[in-house]
Amino acid sequence: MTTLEMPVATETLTLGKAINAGLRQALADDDKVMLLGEDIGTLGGVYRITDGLQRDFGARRVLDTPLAEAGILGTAVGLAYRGYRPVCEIQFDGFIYPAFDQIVAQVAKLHYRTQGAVRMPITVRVPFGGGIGAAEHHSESPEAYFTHTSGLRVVAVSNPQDAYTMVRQAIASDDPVLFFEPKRRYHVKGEVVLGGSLSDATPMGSARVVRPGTDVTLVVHGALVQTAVDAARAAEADGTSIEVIDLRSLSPIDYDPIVASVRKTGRLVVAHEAPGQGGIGAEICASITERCFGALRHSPVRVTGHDIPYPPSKLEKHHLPDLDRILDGVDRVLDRPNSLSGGPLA
Amino acid sequence: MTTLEMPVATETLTLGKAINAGLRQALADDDKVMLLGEDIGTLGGVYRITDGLQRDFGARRVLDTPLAEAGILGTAVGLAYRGYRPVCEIQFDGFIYPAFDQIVAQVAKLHYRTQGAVRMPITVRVPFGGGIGAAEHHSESPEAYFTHTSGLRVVAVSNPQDAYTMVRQAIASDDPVLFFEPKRRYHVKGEVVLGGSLSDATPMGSARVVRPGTDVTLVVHGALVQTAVDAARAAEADGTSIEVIDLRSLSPIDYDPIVASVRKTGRLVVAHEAPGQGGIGAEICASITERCFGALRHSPVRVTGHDIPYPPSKLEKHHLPDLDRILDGVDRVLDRPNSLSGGPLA
Amino acid sequence: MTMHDTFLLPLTDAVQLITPEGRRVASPAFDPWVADVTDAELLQMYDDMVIVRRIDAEATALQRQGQLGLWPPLLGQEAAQIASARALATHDFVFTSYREHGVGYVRGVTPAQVTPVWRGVAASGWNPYDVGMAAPQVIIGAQTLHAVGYALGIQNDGADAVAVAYFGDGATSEGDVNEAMVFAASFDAPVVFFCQNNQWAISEPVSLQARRAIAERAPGFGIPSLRVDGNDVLAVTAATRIALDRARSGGGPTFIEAVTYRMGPHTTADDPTRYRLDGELAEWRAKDPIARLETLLTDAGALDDDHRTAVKAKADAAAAELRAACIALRDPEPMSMFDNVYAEPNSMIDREREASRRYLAMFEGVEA
Amino acid sequence: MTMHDTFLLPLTDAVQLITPEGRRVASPAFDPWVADVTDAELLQMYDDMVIVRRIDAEATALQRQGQLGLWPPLLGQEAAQIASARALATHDFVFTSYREHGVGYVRGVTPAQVTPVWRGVAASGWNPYDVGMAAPQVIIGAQTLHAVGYALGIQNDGADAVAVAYFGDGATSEGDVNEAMVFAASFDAPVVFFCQNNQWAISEPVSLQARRAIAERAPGFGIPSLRVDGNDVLAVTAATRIALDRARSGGGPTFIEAVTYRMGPHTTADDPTRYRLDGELAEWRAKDPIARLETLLTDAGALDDDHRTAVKAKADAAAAELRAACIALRDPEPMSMFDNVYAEPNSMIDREREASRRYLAMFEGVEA
Ligand SMILES: Cc1ncc(C[n+]2csc(CCOP(=O)(O)OP(=O)(O)O)c2C)c(N)n1
Ligand SMILES: Cc1ncc(C[n+]2csc(CCOP(=O)(O)OP(=O)(O)O)c2C)c(N)n1
Ligand SMILES: [Mg+2]
Ligand SMILES: [Mg+2]
Repeated sequence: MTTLEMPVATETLTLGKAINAGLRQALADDDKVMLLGEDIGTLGGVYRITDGLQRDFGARRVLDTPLAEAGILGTAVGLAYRGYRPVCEIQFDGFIYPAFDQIVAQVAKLHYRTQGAVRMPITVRVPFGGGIGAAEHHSESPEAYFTHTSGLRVVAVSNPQDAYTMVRQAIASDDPVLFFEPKRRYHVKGEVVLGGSLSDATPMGSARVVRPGTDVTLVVHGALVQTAVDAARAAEADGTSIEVIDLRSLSPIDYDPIVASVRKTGRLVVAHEAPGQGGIGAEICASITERCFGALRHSPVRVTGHDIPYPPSKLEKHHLPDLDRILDGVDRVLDRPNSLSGGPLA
Repeated sequence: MTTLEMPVATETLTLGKAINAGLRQALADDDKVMLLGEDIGTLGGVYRITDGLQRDFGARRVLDTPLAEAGILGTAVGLAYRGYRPVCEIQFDGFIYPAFDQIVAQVAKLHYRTQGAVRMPITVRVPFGGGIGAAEHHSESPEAYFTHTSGLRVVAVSNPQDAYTMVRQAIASDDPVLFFEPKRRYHVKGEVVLGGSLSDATPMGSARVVRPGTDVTLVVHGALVQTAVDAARAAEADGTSIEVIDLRSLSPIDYDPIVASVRKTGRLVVAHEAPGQGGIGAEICASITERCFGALRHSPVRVTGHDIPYPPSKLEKHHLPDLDRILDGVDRVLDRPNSLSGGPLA
Repeated sequence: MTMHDTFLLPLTDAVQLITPEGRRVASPAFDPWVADVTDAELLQMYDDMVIVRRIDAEATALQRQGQLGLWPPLLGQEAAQIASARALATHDFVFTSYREHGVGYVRGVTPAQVTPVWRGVAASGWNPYDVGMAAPQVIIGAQTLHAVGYALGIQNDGADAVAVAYFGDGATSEGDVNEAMVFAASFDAPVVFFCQNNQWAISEPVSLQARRAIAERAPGFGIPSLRVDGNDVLAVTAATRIALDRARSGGGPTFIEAVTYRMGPHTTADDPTRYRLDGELAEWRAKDPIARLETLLTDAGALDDDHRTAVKAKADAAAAELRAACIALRDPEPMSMFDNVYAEPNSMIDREREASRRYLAMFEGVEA
Repeated sequence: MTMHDTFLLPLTDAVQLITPEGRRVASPAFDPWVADVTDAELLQMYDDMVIVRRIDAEATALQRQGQLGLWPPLLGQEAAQIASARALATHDFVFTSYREHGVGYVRGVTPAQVTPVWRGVAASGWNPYDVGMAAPQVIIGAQTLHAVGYALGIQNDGADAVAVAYFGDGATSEGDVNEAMVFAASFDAPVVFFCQNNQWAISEPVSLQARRAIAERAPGFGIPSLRVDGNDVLAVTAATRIALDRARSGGGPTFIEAVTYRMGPHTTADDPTRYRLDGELAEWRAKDPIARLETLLTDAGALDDDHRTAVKAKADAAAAELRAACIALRDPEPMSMFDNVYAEPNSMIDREREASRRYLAMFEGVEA
């Protein structure tokens, strides 16, 4: 990790360009940083997130790899053994599974296996989530597979500034980090403070209250952060005050701000795109119930993707939590008329 | 699925032998049933679960495969396309990850992908769990990865009778089934009614109250069922009445008996060997809180493996929930003095 | 030195029976396998290729017009697909990736069945059992194992069918494809590995995936391989027939590398100008699979302007059918998303379905 | 016909420089690579093999006595391991599976560092950086990719080190091993693939994994391969030196198949009588790697009874050291299970640790 004082500048960047800037900074800061992936070199990635990086840092540091995800991750493990900080790009969420064994049985465990002798500062960048009208396997939200895997850190970014800062933090971390990028928000712009020392930045592991509120706590990550903020705005018009928390870190989860919020609101809604069963919403609801049972005025509510394979894209609007479904969840947690008011489900 | 009237007989069998008998029955019932795996033929499997089956049904139906788990599952997909009912053995829990992509992106999705045209009646047998003093990767509990995967069914057996019946049911099911076998209980004996028609048997998807009780509901599966029963017996001596529920099916989860129990007890403890974060305990606690919020007198409590890679075997007794840790969980849910009485954790 | 770094047969050029200029050249090894191919059959392949190329162009246009979400063009790979698929029997079974529109066309996939996937209304446009062709596979290489498993089933059934796996040059790097070769060899499975080496895996050249000709990989697994000019319908026919014959006669798997070129983008989302080499496209245009067959047949007096006009009309009709069918596709009913997750009743899905029904009912003002 | 089903060099027997009877035979290709090997160096290998075999037997005994949970014996594979490891430089780095006790011994793993894993007190007995050898790998084949990645690192560093991957015949079926060959070839990585073909993967014969000699797989990936008698220290030395030399001089990866035999069970939990063929063990006993070197050295006057006695004493001492170290191993502290899950502070682990501390404190009667 670098301790240099970085020059600071502010630019308006898309989320995608912010990641590019973060990768560029990381490559410049530490010559042990290497990028590996399919089509990340000449093409700059199918989303152009690595655009220009091979040109500027060379084909030894920004590697187009053969088309094999286990190969990418397994090679990264060997590079880490040698002292490198590999940053792997998985082209789409649904293509991470061939690398699953290398991630859960190797990357996650090697520091433990070697009693701390070998570090695995590997970052795995994964564009994730739906809403882009894509073909099968291009819209998944596999984050819960990794949050259930001890030894990994998992983060998801929601805005350009976090994207820039957190990708640098992930790369600088001595632990392996699954870095989830909300692909449908790659093009969204925001102000980004570039440069700066990582030690001054909000830690990668902390959640953030993005909109304060008093009636309901709404916990989200990735692309749904914006949807949640929109929902909170809409609810405000009805006189409902929603506190929106962006998880940012999915493992470990920063419970303090959630606990503080729920103690205040007594009501929790968690939304995510992945199927509900076994999703991170289950973990958060269970953990918050453990920690705040007495403060809860209603059972925590989950608003999630359905327990189905990701459907054909013309159906995704019905699968993904949107503003209306989130507000329906808010109505449920507030005991207002809602979709389930008709009586308990079977 | 066969509808023949089966001769019925009762024998005392180990759990392992009961699976063997179930596989034998399935092979006899339907010549589309095939067994695939590493070392399952001549050797009869490293746990001898398939002992004698290749001898009796031939090397075309009981196949020793090359050493490649993706290969086993991918081949099974093709066989299913052709109308077969493949039963794959994964030698140990920790070796399922190379097959993860074939399981979650193919096996789980093909029926959906083809709008029902192609069935995937694939059974994946996985000896799982710890407590046998084994080397790394031989003691894992990966079931939550699969319960989070829509399109799969997941079951775990705990006794010889269920092992026999449920392996037949899993094979007869037109859906893919992850079949988890509690390897540390392979040698435990019990009475098994052999034969009989599957339509008379308890459905594979249903949970079972294995010990009625009134004070606390304790939900477990696999090897921990016996531990839970032992804990309930011990608690009885203290005057605490624990209702033990064997989940049997982990996806879908049969919530009715759990809900009924919690409405009665107001207190839920879920125990499993897998790490807590994102484990099936989280799902059950969240779901039961959703369904029984008013009835809960304490937040549901989880007693699980720690959020660490499976430790060296000399430490596993500290990692796995045992009778004492389960009773400590019971004390927590009953607001009795317990390990966490000292004050909230950070 | 016992360095096994070279092969018996140096793989210089792929086997070619029709030159890019449209001349028939002799190949003592391959000629017997195509001796019976009539001009009428060649003309049939010509027609197929023209039609498929037209459909492909129409689909690209539909994507540009927002009617499809994505389209992976086969432009340039018509001969590899049409000739190989034409060599198959009806009861053979094919496992492809996403670009095999030509294979599908020959198998009987109708224009109307092609677009649902790419419009996003269904994950598969046809019933695999109706056409002997699996749903398209997006996970690179995964289908090769499926083909091997299907072939094991054929073997167990004592049937004389063959399973065929289509995949790309990039796919050969995936573990699955290599495991498929291990399994196929081990069990002498009646399977044909048909690799369309179209020179690129999105932006990655085949040289990144393989330091030798792709066809050189298989023999080390115990699988004989053939390397043919994939833009030459006759060479592809011969190779596929050889492979099918081996499979049907218990000879086990064969690997075919069809050397071809993707003349379009990887998909409509791709910009190949970012990675293609100068002159590359022009070089391969000169090897166009349709043009050379057209010359051959014209020179042989088997193809005249009347036929050309007729086939063009057919192609336009097929394109029109595709367009009409595509545009007529309605979005699926929301509740259909819960169908076929499981084959058997499932309490989790039932509950989800009921919750969604009630949720949607709120918007319809319908009593839940 | 362009059927690439045979190789330039028919792989009949593996290269042998010392016959099972202990005679030195000539090999024009290999001899130059071992011309400088002195009798003293051969004697060193002999000593190593005797000691490692003794340690192996002791560990098996310790397992039988309940002191180890499991042990995977290397019995029969001493030459393959000792000779290859002796050919390496200190700054090379080795990635092995679980059976490479001989490699570890040469790399400097002490007897005391061997047993922790198999007793279940630690997942790795040594610091990989101390000995240039990774933690043992249980997931079959996974380490081959690690070796390739490490080799890429070496390449980027401009170092002249080599990464070596040890794996078995069974491992060659796993996707990972094949992907490792793809990556190694693609990047000309300075890596040596060292496959000990010990004929079995638990109960599965090598013929189930590969229909050709294992060595024939690599050339198709663009990786030259060598097939040697793995029970012959000189042949293994020569092959390893050739491969290392290629790697160090920028020649890229090499694949070595060392043909050997596992004379013991797969692990102490295995019963090989269930699957071994009649006479197989006897046949391979006659090819014992230690016996043949003993004869060669004795005939050369380089090994006498005094040395035999001395080395036996050394071996017994090593075995005693192993035993003593093993038995002295204490169970780790319960709370140590939370150490090193993460390299950096982690709130989830902190909480778990604290909960466990309090839980354990209850039993100690200590105030939590
Ligand atoms: C497992 C997996 N990884 C990555 C991708 C993304 N991807 C889609 S097509 C493609 C290139 C495939 O190249 P090739 O196999 O040569 O087939 P072609 O597209 O040229 O027909 C890639 C990398 C994928 N679909 N699946
Ligand atoms: C991914 C994976 N699958 C299965 C196993 C179980 N297993 C352990 S050793 C072994 C056989 C390995 O054979 P080989 O590669 O020839 O090595 P050898 O044991 O003969 O040294 C198997 C199947 C495993 N450890 N890892
Ligand atoms: Mg290609
Ligand atoms: Mg072996």
